[in-house]
Amino acid sequence: MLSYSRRFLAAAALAVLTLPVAACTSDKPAPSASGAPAGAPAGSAAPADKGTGEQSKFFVQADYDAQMAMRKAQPTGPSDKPWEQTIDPQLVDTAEYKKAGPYHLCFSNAAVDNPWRQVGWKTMQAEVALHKEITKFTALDAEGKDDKQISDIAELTGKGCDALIVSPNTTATLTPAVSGACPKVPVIVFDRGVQTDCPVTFIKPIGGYAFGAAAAEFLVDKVPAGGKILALRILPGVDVLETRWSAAKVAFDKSDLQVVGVEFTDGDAAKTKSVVSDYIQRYGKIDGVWMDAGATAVAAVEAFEDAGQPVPPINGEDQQDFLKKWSDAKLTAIAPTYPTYQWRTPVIAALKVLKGEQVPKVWNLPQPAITQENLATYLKPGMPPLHYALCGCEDLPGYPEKWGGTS
Amino acid sequence: MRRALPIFVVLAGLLVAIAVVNPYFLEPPAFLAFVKRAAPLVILAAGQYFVIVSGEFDLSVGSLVTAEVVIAARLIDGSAEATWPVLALMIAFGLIVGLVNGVVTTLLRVPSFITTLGMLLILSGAVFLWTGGSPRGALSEQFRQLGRGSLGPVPWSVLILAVVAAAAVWATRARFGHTLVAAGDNDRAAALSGVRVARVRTVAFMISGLSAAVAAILLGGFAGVSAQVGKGLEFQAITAVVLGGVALGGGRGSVAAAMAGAFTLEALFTLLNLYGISGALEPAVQGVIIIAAVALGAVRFPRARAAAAS
Amino acid sequence: MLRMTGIGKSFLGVRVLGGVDLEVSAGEVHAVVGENGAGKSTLMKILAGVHAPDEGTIEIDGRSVAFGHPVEAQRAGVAIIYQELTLLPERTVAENVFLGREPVRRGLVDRAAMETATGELLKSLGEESFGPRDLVRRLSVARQQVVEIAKALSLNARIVVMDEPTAPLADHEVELLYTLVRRLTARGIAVLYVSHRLREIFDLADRITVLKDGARVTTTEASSLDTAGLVRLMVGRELDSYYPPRAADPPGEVLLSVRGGGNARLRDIDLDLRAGEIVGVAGLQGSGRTELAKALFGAEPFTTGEMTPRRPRSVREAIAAGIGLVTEDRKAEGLLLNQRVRDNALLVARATGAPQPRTGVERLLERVRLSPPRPAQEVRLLSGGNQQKVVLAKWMTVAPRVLLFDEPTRGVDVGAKAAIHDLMRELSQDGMAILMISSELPELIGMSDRIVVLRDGRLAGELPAGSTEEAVMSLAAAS
Amino acid sequence: MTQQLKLGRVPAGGALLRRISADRPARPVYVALALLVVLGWLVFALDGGTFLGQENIVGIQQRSAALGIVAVGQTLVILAGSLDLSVAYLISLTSLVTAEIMAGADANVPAAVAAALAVSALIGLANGLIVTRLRVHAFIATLGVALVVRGALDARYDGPAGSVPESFQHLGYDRIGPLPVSALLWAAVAACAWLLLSRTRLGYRIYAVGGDAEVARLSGVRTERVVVVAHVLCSVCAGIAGLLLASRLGAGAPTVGTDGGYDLESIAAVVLGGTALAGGRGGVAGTVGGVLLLAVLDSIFNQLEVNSFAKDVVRGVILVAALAIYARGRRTR
Repeated sequence: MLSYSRRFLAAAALAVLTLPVAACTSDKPAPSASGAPAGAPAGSAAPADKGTGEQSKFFVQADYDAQMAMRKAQPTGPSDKPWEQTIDPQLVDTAEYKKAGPYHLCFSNAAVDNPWRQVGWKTMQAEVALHKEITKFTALDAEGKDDKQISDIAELTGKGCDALIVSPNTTATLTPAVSGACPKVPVIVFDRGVQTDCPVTFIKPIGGYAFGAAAAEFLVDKVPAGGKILALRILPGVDVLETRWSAAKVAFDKSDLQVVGVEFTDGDAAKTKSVVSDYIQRYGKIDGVWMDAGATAVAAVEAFEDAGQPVPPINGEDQQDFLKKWSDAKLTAIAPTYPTYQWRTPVIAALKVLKGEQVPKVWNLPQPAITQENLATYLKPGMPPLHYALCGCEDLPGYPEKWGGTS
Repeated sequence: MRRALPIFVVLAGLLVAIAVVNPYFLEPPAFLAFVKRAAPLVILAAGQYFVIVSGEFDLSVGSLVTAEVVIAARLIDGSAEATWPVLALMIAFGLIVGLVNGVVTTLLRVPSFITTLGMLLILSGAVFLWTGGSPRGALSEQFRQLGRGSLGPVPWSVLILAVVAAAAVWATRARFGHTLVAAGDNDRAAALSGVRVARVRTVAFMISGLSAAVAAILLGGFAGVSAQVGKGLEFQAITAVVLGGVALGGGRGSVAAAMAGAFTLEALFTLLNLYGISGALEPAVQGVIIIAAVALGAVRFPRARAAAAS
Repeated sequence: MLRMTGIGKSFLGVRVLGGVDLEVSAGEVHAVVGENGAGKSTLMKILAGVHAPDEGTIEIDGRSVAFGHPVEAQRAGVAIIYQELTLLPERTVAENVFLGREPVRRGLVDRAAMETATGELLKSLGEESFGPRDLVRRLSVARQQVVEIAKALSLNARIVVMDEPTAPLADHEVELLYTLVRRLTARGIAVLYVSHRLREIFDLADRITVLKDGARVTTTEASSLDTAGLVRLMVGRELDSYYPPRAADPPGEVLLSVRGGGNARLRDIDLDLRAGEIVGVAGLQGSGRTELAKALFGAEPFTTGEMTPRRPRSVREAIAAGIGLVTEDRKAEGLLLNQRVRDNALLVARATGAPQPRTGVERLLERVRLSPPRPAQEVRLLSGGNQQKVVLAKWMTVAPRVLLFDEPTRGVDVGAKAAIHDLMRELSQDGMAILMISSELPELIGMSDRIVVLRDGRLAGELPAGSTEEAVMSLAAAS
Repeated sequence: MTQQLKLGRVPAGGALLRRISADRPARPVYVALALLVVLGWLVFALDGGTFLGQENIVGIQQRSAALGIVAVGQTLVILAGSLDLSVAYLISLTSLVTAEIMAGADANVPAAVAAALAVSALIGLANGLIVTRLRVHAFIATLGVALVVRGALDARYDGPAGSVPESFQHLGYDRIGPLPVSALLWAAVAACAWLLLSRTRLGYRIYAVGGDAEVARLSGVRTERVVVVAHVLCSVCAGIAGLLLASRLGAGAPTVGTDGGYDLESIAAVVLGGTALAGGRGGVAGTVGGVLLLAVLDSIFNQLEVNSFAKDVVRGVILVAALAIYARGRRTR
């Protein structure tokens, strides 16, 4: 009995091995001109033990330094339209892509499975609607599946798009698909990058290091020396989140604060609240909370309230529920952002490319942090609790109803 | 009861192990906090028990919890007056979802694994279609109190859990409980003895839906609106019930043991956390323990085929 | 040909068999009889390799064998045909016949060879109404049994064990089975025949081995025994009479009455059931006996005709009207095997919301003569006779006025059978109306106050108490 | 066939459902697939696309290959009366094993393929042994193994790792005319499974064990071994899917399996194809139809740019409706 099954396994294996030889057509492009793999991780010798653990293998010193510099740099472009601003641009010529309208834009979206992407996606659709010269906009949602996004990109390149916008689900795994699309259509990548420089432009806010550093520096500033810090992270292994933590680690290692715990919350509010409650119980008092994303910040704040303790300095993100809590409970807080207005930029960039205008090779968008001073401007009553304040969508048609708010 | 004993021993062992690391654990405030945290899962396990003992599965409770919280947030929208009507509506919605699961399973004869898998997809899709992708609105303070606040030193959720547990035990001892177990053991024999099999099974699904609604009230109250509040709860609830020695396939096990299974699972999470088992290894340890617990149960109580000589 | 010596076996410390000897020679039909728990099934399962004996030896043709698995017994030429058919309904006849031993050519199953061989086997058994490619679930029970026997033949079995083979068969099908058995013995195959039906044993067996309490009482020529003698050997005492005496009083008021009852399987049923009366139902398999019970009980309701009490459209309506049904297949339809005796006994009362018996379940269990009357015991652990008594208790909690029995003593040992018969008579004398379906004519004739005969879903006639088996058969089988 | 008609008491009128679903469990799904293709053609025509164009046909195949391979494996365990909820994590694991061992070098390809298949076979063995020897219900057993694999993934990997050489990516990207290699691989796996089920002893025994384990045992089938082998084969299929995905992605990814929802979706595809969840009835042909049905549906959704929430609703409704129709077809027999 076993021998038969083994025979079939062998047959299957043979099929696997021989088929590629017989293949005669390939949808996969020639090897991309230059793979731009992540630079070697800079070994950072941890000074004293601050409870922050090993530095992430995602940490790249050069990128870190670049982002730290960008935080201080002055963006160029209209200051009331941060999504059109850019920091330190190195412009590239796009004349080769110039063509007359009307245009058919295509978009391969990684997913719309969280509020950040929801807000961004609505913003992008509204941006598209602003431009009469875009007569057709085809978007495919990969539902968080790398494999589907690879197929989606392949499908879109065959649909006669004039430009292809890609928001990759993961960096490494989408690289072959994007480099496959580049020769056929101008590609614009945003949010996460890919490991090839074939896209015409790559749009991103300053980045994760800037986010993590902003929050950590705030805590270093506000929490008295020796204070106990609890760091809450969503998941390990997600590049954009790893960079946030690794920058925070650098800041904490240099400080005189003690990080008593680094916990993963899966982005689950109940789990966040439980973790924070456990720490309050165990240490009696926590002097500061650092978070790599704001989605569960309110739950963390509530854990202190429920324990009958004052809320220590904390960071969140630009979601309305946190901003409201901040304002109502008069927190000592900061909200670094990863602005959703970046979803407007790819459309603008695509049109620039198609009109032959220059665009930055890497389009760094400013990445403001919400502080006590400007909190009021970002607090928008009537918007849903999980709405992101930095959507840059207030001037778009359909606001606020389209984003779930009431005027 | 014989069959249910091991889980109580395991639970007691785990609680002692926690107390060794954290001596405060068995003092009232810390212990009540533990019970409060466990309450939603225990309630879900109680609901799931009724479905499993009747011979079915309910995979839809996780997405039902999410849907309930999202619906509540949108309808309440922070208004105190809306709280109580919306609470009533949530309960009704849970019952209706259970009713649909039950009717599709019993009258249309779709295996419940598939019925409730379909319901899982439908609920998670439909609720976000309705809210446009992510939760809207906000829960009111009154609503939040049920999951967050307490009556004197005792959290509301602990009180609610006590009521649910009492009701669940009562239901299994009542006629309904006996006929449900009968339907789970041998539905043809039950039907030929006058049991309305389709009806009791449907009621079991409705109880499961109701428990999901109550769990949603507690979870939403505890931690606020979230799009993933119910994620994975269906598997946890089924695991808890099975851990309690309730046989998948129906006909055997007690609701008290199922609830003890949920407490055990929660205690296990707490213990792993306390012993600093890294976040990464946690699922692995959990997986091994669940298999081991069920395997031990199976070894001790072999699924003897009808041994009667003929 | 087969010699089993000193076979012993214990389960969980309980000795089921001890020092049993059995010798079977080629071409003989050797009956193995005994009460439930006598160890017949265990002995057969040891022979078939399902259980390993704790002690003793098995020799086939003088060579000692030890079976660790049924397949080893098969290879040694032992085939067993179980009481519950062991076929896969979703597979074809050929696939079932060769299950576990499919012929293989160049690594693949040789379907053609398999189907040809199956076809030939069926032909040799005189079966032409179906072919090797038919799905088993489309065949009747009797035809499925033919498949089982074909399977045994395909194994080149030299010893065929038949465990209660006639239990699911109607009388004319029993004749078919007799023919099959004779064809087997004519080929020199030894048939080990396990049955509760003594008549079949005398019809078929050359020799009889009697087991009692896990030990062999005797092995003897069938011709040297009569029924009473055999029963005496089995139970170790002489039963005064097989059947309790009939009531002296004339039957009372009509408790159930049907006029022109019909549905998809029944037509023009006219029937009255009176208090204090046991009405027997005879008929061949497929004549609508079980369907009649299920129609009266609302499980497969009448769609036409008048009935008093009002024609039940569901089981619950029937129960509410005071009708109960002791089903044919008690494991599949009568009992909750994993539940306690108590929960089974209270099932109907709980399901219908009827008050639970004030006297308590224990009294009830004593009344049905459950031995020992332990309400906390799980039903699956009981013997067939005790299980049937639990089914009876289940109905007695709600005190029905009409109780329908479908094969009440199938697979029940002689002692329990008598107890059930006594109980039926007792209930009848207490004023209950009883309808009894049985394939066993002596039982039917012995118990019934009158017998209605069904044929092709209609009433073929009615016979008074004390009619002969021939009279019943001629009504049932007339064309 | 003639025999069957004679015996099968087919009621003269109606019973169309019965006739299409009675003895050929795969038939209804192909009827539905045909209807859906017509619908797709219409939708595309009205929406200005070409449904039967090469792009779309290739797209449908590419999108369904990985799920298809997993679903074929899932068919084997379901037919054997079991279930495998661990495939999603296993796919992630094998994609990583493949990519890490290959490390971008052609020379490592055979070793990597062998290792990935060995790892998956091992996991399948674990599943099978837990189900049979420890007598843990497959639902819990494979859920537990899934958690263990997840723990291993979480502990060892944080993000995509390894890399696959160009040569191996041919598997994921090349095609012969309109037939992608990945789809051919799927077809090959399905064909092997079909042959296994319909023409080998093992296949017959899988049906027997799933149909009635006790009957199979009494007929001399070593039921436990059959269940274990079915689990091993299912896991190997998941491993092959992991290879395919590694080739598509160019690297291994710890979330590729779970993101794809391959566990529940493969079960859905199997039952859509008419295989009974309880085992013993159905086959690979139905599963292939079920996977294609889901893929064509996806393609229509893509063309209409339906958002993912509406897709979930439609999928849920189709799943339940299909099973209700099957149940009805079986009942009116």
